[in-house]
Amino acid sequence: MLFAESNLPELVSSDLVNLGPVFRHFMAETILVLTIPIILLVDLKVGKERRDEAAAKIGLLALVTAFFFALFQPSGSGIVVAKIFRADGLAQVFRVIAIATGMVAAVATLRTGQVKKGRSEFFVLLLGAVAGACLTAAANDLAVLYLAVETLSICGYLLAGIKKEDLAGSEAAMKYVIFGAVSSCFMLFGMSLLYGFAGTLTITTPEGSEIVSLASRANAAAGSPAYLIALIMVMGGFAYKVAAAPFQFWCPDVYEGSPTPVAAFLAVASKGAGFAAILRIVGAATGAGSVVTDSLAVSSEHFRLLLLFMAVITITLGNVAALRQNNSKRLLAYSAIAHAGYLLLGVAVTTDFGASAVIFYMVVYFFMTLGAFYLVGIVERDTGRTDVDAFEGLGYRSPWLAACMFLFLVSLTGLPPTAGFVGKFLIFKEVFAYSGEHGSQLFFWGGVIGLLNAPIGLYYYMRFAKVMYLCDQKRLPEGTKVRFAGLDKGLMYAVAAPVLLLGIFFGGLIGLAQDAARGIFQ
Amino acid sequence: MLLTFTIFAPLVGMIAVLLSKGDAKQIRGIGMTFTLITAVLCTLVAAQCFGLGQDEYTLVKDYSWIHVSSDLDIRYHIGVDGLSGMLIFLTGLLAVCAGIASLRIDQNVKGYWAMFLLLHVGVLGTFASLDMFLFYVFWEIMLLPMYFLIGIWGGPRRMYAAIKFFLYTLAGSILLLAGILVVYFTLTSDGNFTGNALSIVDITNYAKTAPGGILGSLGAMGATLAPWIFAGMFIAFAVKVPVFPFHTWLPDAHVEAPTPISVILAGILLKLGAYGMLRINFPFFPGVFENAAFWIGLLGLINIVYGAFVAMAQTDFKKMIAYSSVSHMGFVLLGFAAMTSEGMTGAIMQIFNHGTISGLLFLMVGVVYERAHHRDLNRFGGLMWKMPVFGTIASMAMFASLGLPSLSGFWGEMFTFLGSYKGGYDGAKVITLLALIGLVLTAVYYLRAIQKVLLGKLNPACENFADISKTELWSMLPLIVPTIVFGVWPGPLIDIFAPFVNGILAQIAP
Amino acid sequence: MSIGLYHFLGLAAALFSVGVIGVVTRRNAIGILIGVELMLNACNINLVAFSRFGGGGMVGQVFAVFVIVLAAAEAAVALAIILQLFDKRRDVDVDRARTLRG
Amino acid sequence: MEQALPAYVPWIIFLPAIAGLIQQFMGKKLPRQGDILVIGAMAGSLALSVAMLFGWMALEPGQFFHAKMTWFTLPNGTEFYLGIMVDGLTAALSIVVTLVATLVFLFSSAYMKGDANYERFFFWLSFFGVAMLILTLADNLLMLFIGWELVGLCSYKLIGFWSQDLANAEAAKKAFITTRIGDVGMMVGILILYNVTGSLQFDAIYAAAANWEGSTGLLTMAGIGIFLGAVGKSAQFPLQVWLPDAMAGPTPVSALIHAATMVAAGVYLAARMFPIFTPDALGYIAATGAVTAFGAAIIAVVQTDIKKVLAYSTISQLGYMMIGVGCGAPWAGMFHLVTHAFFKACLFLGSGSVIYAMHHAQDLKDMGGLRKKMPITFATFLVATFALAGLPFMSGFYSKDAILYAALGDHSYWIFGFGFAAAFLTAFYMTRMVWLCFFGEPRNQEKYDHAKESPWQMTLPLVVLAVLSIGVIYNQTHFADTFFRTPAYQEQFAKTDSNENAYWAADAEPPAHHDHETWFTMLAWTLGPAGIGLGLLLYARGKRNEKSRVMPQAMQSYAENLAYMDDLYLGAVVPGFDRTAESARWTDENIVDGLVNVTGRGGLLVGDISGDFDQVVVDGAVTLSADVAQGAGAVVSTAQTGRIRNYLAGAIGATAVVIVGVIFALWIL
Repeated sequence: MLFAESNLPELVSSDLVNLGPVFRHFMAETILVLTIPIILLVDLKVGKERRDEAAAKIGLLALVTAFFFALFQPSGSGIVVAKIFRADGLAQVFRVIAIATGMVAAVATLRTGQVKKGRSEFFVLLLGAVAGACLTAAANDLAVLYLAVETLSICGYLLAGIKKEDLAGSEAAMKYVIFGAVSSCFMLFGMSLLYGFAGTLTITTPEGSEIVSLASRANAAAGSPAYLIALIMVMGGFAYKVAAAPFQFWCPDVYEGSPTPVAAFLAVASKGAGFAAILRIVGAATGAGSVVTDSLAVSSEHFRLLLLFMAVITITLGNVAALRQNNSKRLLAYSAIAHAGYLLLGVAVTTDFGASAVIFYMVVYFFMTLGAFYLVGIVERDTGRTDVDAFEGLGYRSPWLAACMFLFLVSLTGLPPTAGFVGKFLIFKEVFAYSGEHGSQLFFWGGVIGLLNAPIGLYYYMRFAKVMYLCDQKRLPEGTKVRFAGLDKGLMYAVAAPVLLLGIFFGGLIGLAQDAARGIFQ
Repeated sequence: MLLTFTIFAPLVGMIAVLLSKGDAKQIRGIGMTFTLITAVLCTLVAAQCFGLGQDEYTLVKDYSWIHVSSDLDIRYHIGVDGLSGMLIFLTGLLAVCAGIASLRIDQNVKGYWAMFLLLHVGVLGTFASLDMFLFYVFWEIMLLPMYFLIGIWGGPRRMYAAIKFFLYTLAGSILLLAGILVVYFTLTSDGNFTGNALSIVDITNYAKTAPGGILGSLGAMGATLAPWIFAGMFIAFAVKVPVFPFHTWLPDAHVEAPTPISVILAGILLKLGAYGMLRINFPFFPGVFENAAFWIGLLGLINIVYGAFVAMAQTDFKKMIAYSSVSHMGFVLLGFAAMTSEGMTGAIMQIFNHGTISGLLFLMVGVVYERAHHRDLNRFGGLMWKMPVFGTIASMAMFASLGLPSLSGFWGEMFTFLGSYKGGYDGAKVITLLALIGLVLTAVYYLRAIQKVLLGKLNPACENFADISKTELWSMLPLIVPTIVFGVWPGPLIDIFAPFVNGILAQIAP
Repeated sequence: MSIGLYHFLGLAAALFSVGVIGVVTRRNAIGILIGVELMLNACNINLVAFSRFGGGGMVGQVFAVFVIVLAAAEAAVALAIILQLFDKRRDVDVDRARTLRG
Repeated sequence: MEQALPAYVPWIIFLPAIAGLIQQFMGKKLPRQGDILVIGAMAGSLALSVAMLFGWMALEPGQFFHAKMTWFTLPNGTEFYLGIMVDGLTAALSIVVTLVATLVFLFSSAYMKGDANYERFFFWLSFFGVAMLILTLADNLLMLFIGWELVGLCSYKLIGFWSQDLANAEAAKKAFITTRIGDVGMMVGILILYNVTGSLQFDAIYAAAANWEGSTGLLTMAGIGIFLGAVGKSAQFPLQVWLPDAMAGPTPVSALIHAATMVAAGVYLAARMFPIFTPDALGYIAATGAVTAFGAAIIAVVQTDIKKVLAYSTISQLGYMMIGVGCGAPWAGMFHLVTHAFFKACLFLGSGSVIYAMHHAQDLKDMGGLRKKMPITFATFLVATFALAGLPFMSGFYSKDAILYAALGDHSYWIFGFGFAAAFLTAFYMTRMVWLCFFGEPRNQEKYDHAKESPWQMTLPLVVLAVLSIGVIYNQTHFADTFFRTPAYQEQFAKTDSNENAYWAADAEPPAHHDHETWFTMLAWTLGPAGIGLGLLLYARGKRNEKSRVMPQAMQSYAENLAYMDDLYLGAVVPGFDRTAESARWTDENIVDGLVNVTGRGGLLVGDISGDFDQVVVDGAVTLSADVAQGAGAVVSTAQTGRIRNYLAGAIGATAVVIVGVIFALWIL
């Protein structure tokens, strides 16, 4: 008997009818979604000259409010809304990250004057994308997950090509959309198979004390290779979202082509959403909460190894490729790939601690990557260049900008006393711990290889430091002084402070991450 | 609190420097003040370290830093024993000398002093920390300031040297991190281990009793893993020491670095490697160490002879001295490998004395470079007659370095040999006898240097050289004094680390 | 013999493969999009088949409907973007658009 | 056994030490730049050591002074001591050292007058005195080694005292390094002994050697090792090359360090460590001594530089002493050390006085007929020469005779032969030199006219030393008796099969000199005169001068080329080392460093082409991993073709491979 016994889904169920819980737990998303038509209406009504800034105002307002709601709306590991959403810590964290990224991206766009006209369009797409990211993090049902991901993606495609006049932008968008379409097909096919095995679309449902997951629904069948293949295909889809090998190809091109703030958004928000979903799916598929049958144990073991290989390859690939880059956006793109690999390493461990490490790392990653991209954006604005050498002598021409950049880079490299180091420390701790407990040589060497990537990372990150500080101060280029003041400055300090502080006082965040991760795996 | 103050005094200084709006002069003042404060505190700390018991630490502070769970409990756990006390004293000593020598740096003064002070935070922290996480954090903190100090204030090929130094050391310390993590996870899942899996003290004690070493709980895998971890950690420290073949960053870094930084580099940073071996590498894996002793001894031999040969062929004064450091640090390894009281004593004495002497030598090179703006041994000559004081001190330093009795350099070599010949591993005797060649080679290149720089007719190019100034003399005095005092009376030096030696010997060679 | 689940699964797999091949071989952007449509429909067949034969219940078919809708939206966006590129480059050969690389 | 050390003994060291310190820091300000201070201090310790000598002689046989204090303690509790042990050896040597030193200091105060670094000179002199006395009085190998190295340093500094002239610096370097090579051997000995004994105290070592567990071979090795140290310091074959060059130093230095004391320290060491020498080791020592004694004597015959002649004669005499030690009669060796110290110092100072008179001309060709000009110098020189030539009733006669007899008694006849020939040659070349220098016609009239007798500070020492070269003042037979009463020696004597020493076992009367076999006595008596006679025969007629050939061609050229030793070292050994060093450097910069950054070089080339040098130099300077990475980086980024279809192919292909792999692995297998 291939299938679990059917439980007829009451799609139009009572608790979907009364939307109370939805609003209680999803105010942020609601606001974002509702703002979209408002912006469009305003765009129609307001005169040509004022519509852009009007859109900007409304959009930002919506994002900020949503951000605060996201921060304070209730959440708990048990909470399931209408069977299809979970308002647990995981959703909480990644939703906050997504919205914050949206805010920063919006500000960056305004400050760097990336999108001169058609701002309303931009904000509509941005809000849509943010909402999609939030829902991806919260989705507890394959269908909903697919819908959310697609929302995020489609908005993302358009954002990448938002500068219609720009050839590179259009090309980036084209690559993004085609690659995205194909890989989402893989994800969908995998989902359909999972649905076949589990007989339900629900990822995990807490039924009383214990949690029933896809895997447990599919219990006997979970051992079969087909189940594994389904998982692999789903992972393919998400690998595309988080830019992990072998679905990383689009990443450098798209980041380079699309406007810097958009690149930042893709690098942080949609990667975050992707990892939220990955954690849920992998958790459910490797049998969270269910009585793990031997067959399931076997297949999840295989899956774990696949993830490990995927992670190690991604890390190495990203780091190695970054060595040759001279365009800072491309370089950061490859570094983003490498970090996707580190995060996957944390996922591959498939324990709650691993998940917490991933969450911790994601938060840190949010700060440092966003900061780096933002500064690249500023330099691009004032020098019109995005190559690494555009930073030459900034250590002396605008020292505080350089200092922030340097901090981000050190953190990306993973040197103490920055948060980046703590993140890597936690992840590798889990990897080695796993290899120790399960006596897995593979995980040990995987960990070692991952660690040995650090010097490579150091090497290309330090290229920035080199051009910023180690240049010959006698003959600095007479480039326009890069303006670093006002909102930019404040924002960067706000982003830089945690990178340093979380490197020294990270206890609180670890605790938070562990709460958020509770129950993802067992 | 004394220890904490000592570690973070330079940090305060750094902040003060960064915040000060003053001109270069004032910044130098601030920086120097805090350097002196640090030095004084270091001396006080060292004073506390006499007459400790075996495996006993003093000035211990153990606060919870990050307590997430019993599983992850990172502590601010610091303390000193004789060894670290001695090295902290050395740090203070060299900080003063390097500080005084730094007064003449006039490019980007603010940044320089900030980095200079930050460097000392890292160094002192590493010597003081008893928690592996803390140790690693401080260990890495040292890298960045060093990178900038070489890279910004260095010579023509400074970027090359800086990045090379950085990459080598980081590559090494990554292996260290891997080791720390493996030890950590093993102990957390080890039932017999009661204590903090990050505490150096707890692990060291556990290593004494644990069946099959600290990785014993892993069973067969632990047995296979232990040598790897040991090797990894060893490489991490070997890069710093530096041990052949990981030494090639040293000459470049030295040649490019500004004088005071060379002093710190040779005087302290190299010692950190040796310190790490003594504090973490060997005590954690006594079993493995015993098997590895031969290879470590062999590496020591290679360092001594090979380093000396390469030094012999140098025409660049500074490079020659850099390679002489390679050669002299070989004695340290030789002494470690012996696993005898004499060997350990010799090695640790060598650690301290090489610190002072090489510091002195680099200051010497600095003095010459100041005046000649080149370091080509063949383009000097007869400085003895032009700069008698310099000549006297320089030749003293070199004779100290080639191990002339009554100067401190002698004891390290003497006891290293005495101990190494008694060495507990097969082939110890042969290795020791071969290492004796080093004595002659060292004499050869130093006497050549003396002859080329100090003796002979005064090179017309050096006509207008002034003898060393008061400042320069002051920057050397703190190093000259111990070189002579400990040369004549090594007693105090031995006393301060004697308990440590007994402790570690009880650990690795029971 | 009656047509069973496995026939549908086989058909879906075949269709998916065809789509994949199309995607990989086509130089023409439109061609690639068609390949994508094929793959999506393969997924739909799976969903419907499972919900018909398996205990999956209605949700599968509902999902399929969603997919169809999304496919349309996606196609629209994709076409828009490709047109945008076409305006500048005057061809739909995706391989010639390679200013971003390395 | 041990007697409490008289309180004044340490001051033998302290006095010159204090003087030296004062000299170092305020030498220039002192009256007469402090030479009085230094000389006075040394005279003081002379007085003290005389007192010490008598104090010690008053002891019972077999007793000696000893006092030690803990210097420092190793972690494992091993203690190292600062100690002073006074037995016959010490007493004898310290007398020699202090006496000769005092005289030489006095001599220098005139000889070095007006030198730019006059006060440095005296600083180093008194420093040398300190070091030498540490070496002499030490009661353990460590202190002895320290003194040993320090005298080496002083010799280095003093040979190179006039090192504005690089040749002198070279000589100094050569001396230091050559002796250092010997020290390596000494270290070997020390290591072996310490490893067995666990201490470096002499008494402990003697005890350990007396009842040696462990192989005799090891003990032999230790012995030879220690002896190698002596080979270096005492310029024995094959390390004798440095001593002739060392004559570059001021003549008083040659007299003090390179004739009387430091070079003799090697013999002292050999005598001091005598109890540990196995018969094999002793054989090696004797052989070395014999070869050196004879080989150097031949070379001395052809030297034309007055100091070089003396230098080679010193080497040869040191060889003699080694023969003594090696043939189981260290007392004979020491006896020769003492006598040699005096007459050789006298000769050197005499030559110094000549050189001084000749305005620093040292070559015999400028001399001749000086006896009229400088009578005192001449007279003393003559006396010392007789002593060295071994004329009866001169000191050298007794000591050499004792050594030769010991060799004979040891049944090592070829050694006896060598020593015998050497003695003959000695007499010959000394005559040659004296004649060419003082007799005959002046060969450089202009210099001759300016020559005049030296001031009293120079002649007084000459006289004193000349007096000490008169043999009858030594009661030779009791020398052994007096100076080797420490028990360790008696045991050793009992062991060695020298019938000369047989009596030590049952302490009978020491053998009197006259009961040598008559033929031996005859030989001894005629040896010196014969040599002198030959010398006169050849040179007195004034036909020959310093250039003329006096030996068969082979021998002559062998001698003129200094036994080819320098050619060997400077031609083969030194360049060999340099080449090794050079290749080591090359390896380090190209292989070792290269290994660690392979593409560093490649990157450099690219850099030159792209003109962006620095960028790529830094790019090149990456660790091995990052280097491979660089290559891989190129690969990966070329994989990033920018063609969307390649991307799709890559992604889908990879996934397909995995899926197929899974199917294959799980379903089919």
